Amino acid sequence: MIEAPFLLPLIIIVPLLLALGVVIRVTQRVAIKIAPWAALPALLAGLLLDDGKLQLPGMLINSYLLFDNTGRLFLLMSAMLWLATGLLHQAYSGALYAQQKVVFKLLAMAGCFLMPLAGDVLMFMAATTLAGYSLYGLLAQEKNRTTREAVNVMLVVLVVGDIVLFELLQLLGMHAVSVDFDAMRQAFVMTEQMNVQFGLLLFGLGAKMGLLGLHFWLIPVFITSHLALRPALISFIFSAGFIAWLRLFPLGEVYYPAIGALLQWGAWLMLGYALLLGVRQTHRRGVLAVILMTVTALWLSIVAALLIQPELWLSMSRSLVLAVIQMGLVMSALLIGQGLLKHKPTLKHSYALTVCLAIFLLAVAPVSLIRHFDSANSLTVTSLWIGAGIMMFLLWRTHFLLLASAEDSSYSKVLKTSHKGRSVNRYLFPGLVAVALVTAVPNLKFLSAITAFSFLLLFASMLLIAWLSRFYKPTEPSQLTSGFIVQQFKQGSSAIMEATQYLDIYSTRLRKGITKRFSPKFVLSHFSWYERSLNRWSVALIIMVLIGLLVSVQGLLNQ
Amino acid sequence: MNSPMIYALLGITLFSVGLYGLIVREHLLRKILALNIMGSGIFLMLVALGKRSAGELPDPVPHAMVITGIVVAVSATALALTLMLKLVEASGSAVLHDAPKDRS
Amino acid sequence: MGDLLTDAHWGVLLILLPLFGGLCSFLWPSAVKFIGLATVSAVALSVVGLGDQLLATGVYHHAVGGWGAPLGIDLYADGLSLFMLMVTALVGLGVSIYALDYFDQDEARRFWPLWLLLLGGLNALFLSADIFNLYVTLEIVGLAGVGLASLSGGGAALDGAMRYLMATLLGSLCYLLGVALLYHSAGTVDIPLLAERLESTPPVWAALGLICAGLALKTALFPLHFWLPKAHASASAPVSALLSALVVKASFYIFLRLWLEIFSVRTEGVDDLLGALGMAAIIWGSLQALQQTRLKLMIAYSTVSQVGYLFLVFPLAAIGTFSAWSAVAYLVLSHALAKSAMFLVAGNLMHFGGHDRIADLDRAVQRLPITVGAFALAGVSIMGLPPSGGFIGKWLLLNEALNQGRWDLVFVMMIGGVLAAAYIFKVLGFAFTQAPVTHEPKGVPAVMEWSALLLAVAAIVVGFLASPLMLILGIGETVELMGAGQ
Amino acid sequence: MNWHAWIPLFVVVSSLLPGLIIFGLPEERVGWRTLLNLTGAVIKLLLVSWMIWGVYQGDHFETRLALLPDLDLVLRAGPLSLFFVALSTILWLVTTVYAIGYLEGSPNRSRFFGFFSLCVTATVGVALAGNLITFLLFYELLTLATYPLIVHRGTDTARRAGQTYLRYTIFGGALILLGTVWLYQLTGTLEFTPRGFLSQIDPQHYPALKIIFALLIAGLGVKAALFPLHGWLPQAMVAPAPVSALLHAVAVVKAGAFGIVRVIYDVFGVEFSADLGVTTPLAWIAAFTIIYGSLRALFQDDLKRRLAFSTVSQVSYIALGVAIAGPIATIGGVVHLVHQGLMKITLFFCAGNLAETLGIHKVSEMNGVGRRMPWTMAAFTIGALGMIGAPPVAGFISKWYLGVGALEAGQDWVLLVLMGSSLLNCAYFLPILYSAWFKPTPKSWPEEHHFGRQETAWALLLPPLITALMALAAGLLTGLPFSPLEWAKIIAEREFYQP
Repeated sequence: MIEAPFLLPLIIIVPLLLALGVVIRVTQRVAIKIAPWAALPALLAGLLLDDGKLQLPGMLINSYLLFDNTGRLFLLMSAMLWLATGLLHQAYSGALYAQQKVVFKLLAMAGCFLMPLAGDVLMFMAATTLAGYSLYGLLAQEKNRTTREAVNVMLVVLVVGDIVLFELLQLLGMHAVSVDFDAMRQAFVMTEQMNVQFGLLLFGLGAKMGLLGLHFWLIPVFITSHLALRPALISFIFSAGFIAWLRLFPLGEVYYPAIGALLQWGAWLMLGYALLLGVRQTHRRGVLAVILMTVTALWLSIVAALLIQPELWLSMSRSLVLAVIQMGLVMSALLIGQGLLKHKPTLKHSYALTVCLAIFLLAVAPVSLIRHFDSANSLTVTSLWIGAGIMMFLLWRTHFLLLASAEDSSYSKVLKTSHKGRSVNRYLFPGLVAVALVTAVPNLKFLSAITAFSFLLLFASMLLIAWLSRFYKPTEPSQLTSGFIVQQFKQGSSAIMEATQYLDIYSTRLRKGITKRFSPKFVLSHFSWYERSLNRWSVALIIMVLIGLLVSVQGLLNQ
Repeated sequence: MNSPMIYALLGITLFSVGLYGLIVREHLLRKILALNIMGSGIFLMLVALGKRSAGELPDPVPHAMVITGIVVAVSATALALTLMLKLVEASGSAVLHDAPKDRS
Repeated sequence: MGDLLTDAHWGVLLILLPLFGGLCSFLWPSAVKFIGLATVSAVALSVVGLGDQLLATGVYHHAVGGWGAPLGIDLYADGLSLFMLMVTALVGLGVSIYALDYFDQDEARRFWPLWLLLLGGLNALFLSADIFNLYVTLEIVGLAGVGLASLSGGGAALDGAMRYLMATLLGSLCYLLGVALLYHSAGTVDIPLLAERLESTPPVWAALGLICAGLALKTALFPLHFWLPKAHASASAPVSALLSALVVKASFYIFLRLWLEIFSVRTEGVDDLLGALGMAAIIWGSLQALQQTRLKLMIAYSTVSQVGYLFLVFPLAAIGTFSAWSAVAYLVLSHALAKSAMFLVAGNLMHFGGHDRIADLDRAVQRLPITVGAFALAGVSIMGLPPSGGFIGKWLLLNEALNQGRWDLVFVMMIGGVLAAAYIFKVLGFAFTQAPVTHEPKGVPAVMEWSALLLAVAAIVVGFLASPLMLILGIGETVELMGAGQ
Repeated sequence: MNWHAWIPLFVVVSSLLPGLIIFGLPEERVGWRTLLNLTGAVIKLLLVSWMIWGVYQGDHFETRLALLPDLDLVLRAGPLSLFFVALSTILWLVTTVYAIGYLEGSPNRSRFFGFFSLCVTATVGVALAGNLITFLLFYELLTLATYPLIVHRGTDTARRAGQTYLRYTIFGGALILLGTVWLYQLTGTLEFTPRGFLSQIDPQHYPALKIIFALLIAGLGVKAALFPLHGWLPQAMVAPAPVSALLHAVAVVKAGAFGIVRVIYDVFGVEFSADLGVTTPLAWIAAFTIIYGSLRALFQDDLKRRLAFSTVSQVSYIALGVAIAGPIATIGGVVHLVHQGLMKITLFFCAGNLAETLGIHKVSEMNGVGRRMPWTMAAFTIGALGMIGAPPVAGFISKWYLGVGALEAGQDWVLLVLMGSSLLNCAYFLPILYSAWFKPTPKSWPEEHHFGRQETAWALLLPPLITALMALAAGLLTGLPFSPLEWAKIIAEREFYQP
């Protein structure tokens, strides 16, 4: 491992420089060619660089780059996912607005790499905003209307989430001695309105991770986003969501059973809702969005457990991060797997095998965490089992539906086969699953015999139920809940617009009325009659005599 | 009521008669006449006041003032008359038009 | 040479020079412009001479012809009269330069003699020490003013001049009657002697009433302002500048002089009456000015409003504080400069466009930048915005009013400033915009534009010369009487 | 060293002299006019940086001219005044370049640049004023100098806009004059002293002081576009783009806000005005203006009117920051003086570019403009993100300090106001970005001018980019010694909260 913290900024500067290169006409062609490999420095740094901390003197408010264990893992994940995005993008993106897409892609990449490295809160916020807005730029390029509508809803949710997070940071900032993460954590620990601040955190981060109330943008975006963008999406969601939880929220130091219990029941509610939604999903990637919601639900139940027993955190922190990385990799693999199959129909059998391995790895991640929990928080253990079960059931179900109706066109959209599929893309899907397997190994080592056996039992039963349920095919189109909410959102906002529009017109008419009535001309026209009378010779002289008398009378008065 | 006081009072009445004439009369010539009457009223009063010092010789200062006053009054009247003639020539009537024409 | 300068009789020179100049210009009409300008600049120099003589030896006192006070005519110059002489010289110089190019040959032949007579009358008025002499000089100024007003010969001009003549004569006659009554009760016409001998008897009150009414009519205070707008608006530009800036101030000077010396102690009621009339004048004048569609009428009504400011000092000066009087002096100076500049600008615009309708000031700012610039600077002083002399006057007056808790005066001054801004910027607004019907302009000689700008800049620069001017105002005991030592 | 006595005066004169000379220049003397403008700007920049360095070391710069026997004009360079002078000088240089490009070939340019330099002189004078009378003098000069720029176009709408502008500002000026005279009566001095000179006034004057405070703030509020007095700003948008850029986003509006800071800190003293109870109503008014401005901006289809209402709401941040009598909130308010200036001038430059190159005035016409003019729209995006408070750009720092300062001063409701206004900012800026970048470009632009290969003339393109980079740098590199934030901290500790 090389001890060189000063190389850290390079990870972010390279993509930014490339983005600049793409914008400037002279170096455009070269920059676009290099763009897919822009994630390499991050990958190398993640593998080779030692842990370290780099103080950035001028930047923001005494900010610094932090490279610790969680940062390394998330950086590696993001690097791999962005590498995949780069390769896929070069192969399959259309010619339209190519230059603008590459710029947004590079900016989003820089943002996603900065998130794990950010040492202080403001740098992290800057990274999330940069990544969020550029990702929005990428997604908004899509041609069809539903994506653009969903992406607009996503932007609104992201922006509101950011603002809520900003307010939370300000609430913490008052107590915190400085702006970096551990000072913020101390502030979080010693604050008195814990529930307010936890609520804000939940809302802020939930907006990105698809919390129950804020999940409606997830499904349409997952379904309609372009093949190349899906790994980037997962990278953004996982790093913006989970890093903030790990860095900002003092998982090990807060004992708050009241919120823990409430959160536990919330997680259960989400799992149930996810199951219901997953079953009704017709599109494969819609199901994966629901899988993401399940992962979030599991995360919340783990956090609930930690709130009840903070001391668990020390033992399980490392394996928790590994499990999250593993789930992220598997989900992105599944997301792009189907797309790749479409371009290379010949790989049908190897695809089936890797899908089976992927589903196994995805489900085993939560199960491998059970060993950390004892009987005290049984609710969390059961929720982990149920979560794994739901994931397996939904994935198998989609797989079987896919196989059953390989020929039915309405079921799986056939992408037009692109022209220059690079050979290396073929290995992306199995490669990602292999990396996920590597991350799973440290957790699987400690898997006790009973849990392993009960897991295999669960695996087989879910396989069976899924195979049985393939006869129930939902009829009307999939986006039941999300479409409805997007509609409501649009109608609601347009209604508000009209109401305030009317208010605006009415106030301007009112103001014009007032100014007309009291305008100077209107008032002054009365005076001209007096002026004419004053100009008459006789009137003036009489007034003059009056003044003379008045003055002389004064003399008499104050005699 | 010695005689100077009577003359002074007569002067003041002449002054007020002139003032009344100035206010009421429209025609310019009458206004100029009224001004002259007022002037002579003041001069009469000044002369009457001259008999105030003890000895039989009257006080010279009011007389000096009256002479200057007469000179001023004559020149003023001359200017007024020529101006009136010019005005009649220009606007056809020797009356100050109270209703200002150019009230646009 | 030094002492020749200090003890020469500048006062006498100040009166003789213009009269002599007037006669010469009357006799030699061909060289009238040269004689006129030479005389006016000589008068300006002699005012400077008188100034440093006063600074050196204090009050200037000269018995004309050696006769003493009761009979002879005395010349008397203190800080206040020097200040007024300075104002007259400054404005006179500016207007004379303007008039060089404004009048063609035969009009100039008639303008200069009358103007020099007027200048002589004014100088005599500011130097005279007894009230009858004030009457005589007031009459000269009045008649010369009427002559000048009727110079342009149009129907309107004659009507305005006639109205002006009637008002002036009536005012002087009332003043003369007042003088007669004062003489009757005090036996003298000399102002210092009068100050000791007067006590409040019925004839004195009658005299006070008559003098106040007469002078109010001549200064065109609010209810008696009927003659001013038409007379000043219909006269030619330099003449209306002189009438507005100087002649109106002359009668106010007499008011001030009598008030300081003779009447100041006895009458509080009158002060408040004059203050009330002043306030009414400010509001009424501004409102009327706002309504005018012709530029010269608007400026004339603005004079009516600004005269109101001058009368605000009477209620404040009851206890004779120096800052109130210096405020009035300042207002007189800055108003004279600004108003004359405005009338000269109006003259330029008339010459340029053939009309002075405000609505049709078609892009004047771009084609006559110096003239509109002069109007803007003069406007700043009229409105009393900071960099100008008007502001200093307004600041001192406001200070005095607040000091004595006179909230009504403060309020009226504020409204006056805002209304003044309203009508001045109305004109500036139209000067910038493109009028619907454009007309072909006539070129305006540079001298006329630059003289207007000179006067306007003077109105601004005066704002920065507060301390030296206050020093001048402090000469002579009249101001000590006002507690100048404060 | 008497040199220090004359530098403030030289700074003011360095833009007055070129202005007066330019008035005299005939129309076609473009070279001379540009030379005069730029040399004036550069000289002023050098003098200001010398003074900044001097004040940093603790030197003392003051010019005193006698005005009245016991009242004189004072130009003093303290940290706060230099802060505002530096902002207006830099932006004057940039806007001059922009104006030269923008007014290419249009009539009356000598007159325009003459009054332009006069305005900057007045702004610098307002900044350097050492006592209330000098402040009032330059404040009124600013009104007089900006009026001709508003009516520069010569159309009737311009005249009417000028009329409303004057109606407000003259009324404001009268109020300040009344307040100043009354204060002078009560205290006998008008000098700006760091912690205010009113604390030892005997209590029976307190009601009078309250009224004076109301008068002064109302007068200043006109230019700072506080709620009831903001009507003139949207209507003044009829002026050409450089005017609305420098004046209505930076000079005039900031003079009002700067005045409020001066009155609260150097006349009344923040503790005294806090326990006098006058700052809370000001905070309420500022908060209401923030929300009201943003709400009105939401429905303006005309781009410049929308930016104008956004200015109305953004300037009230400064008033809010100052009205919350806490040290950190002050830093937030004062630093927003510069940040808002940089961001808003970028937005106005871009609006000017769009109007000049493509003839776009309405937001609805801005579909796909990002492709036709990528660099301009990039600058616009940076400015807009800054306005919203998105972290890398400068806006979020002032919002951060305002929020934390408000909490520390115990005024929690301010946080809600900030949150609400950030939401509203997003609501009226993001649709513009969305339609500019992601909607398809229309077939033809209203009146398109081509400038060879690059999207618009260099003189129009460089200024917005420079100011956008400055806004980004002010946000990103706030740690550097001479950054706006550090200087605001120096102001807070030196001028407002001395031990």
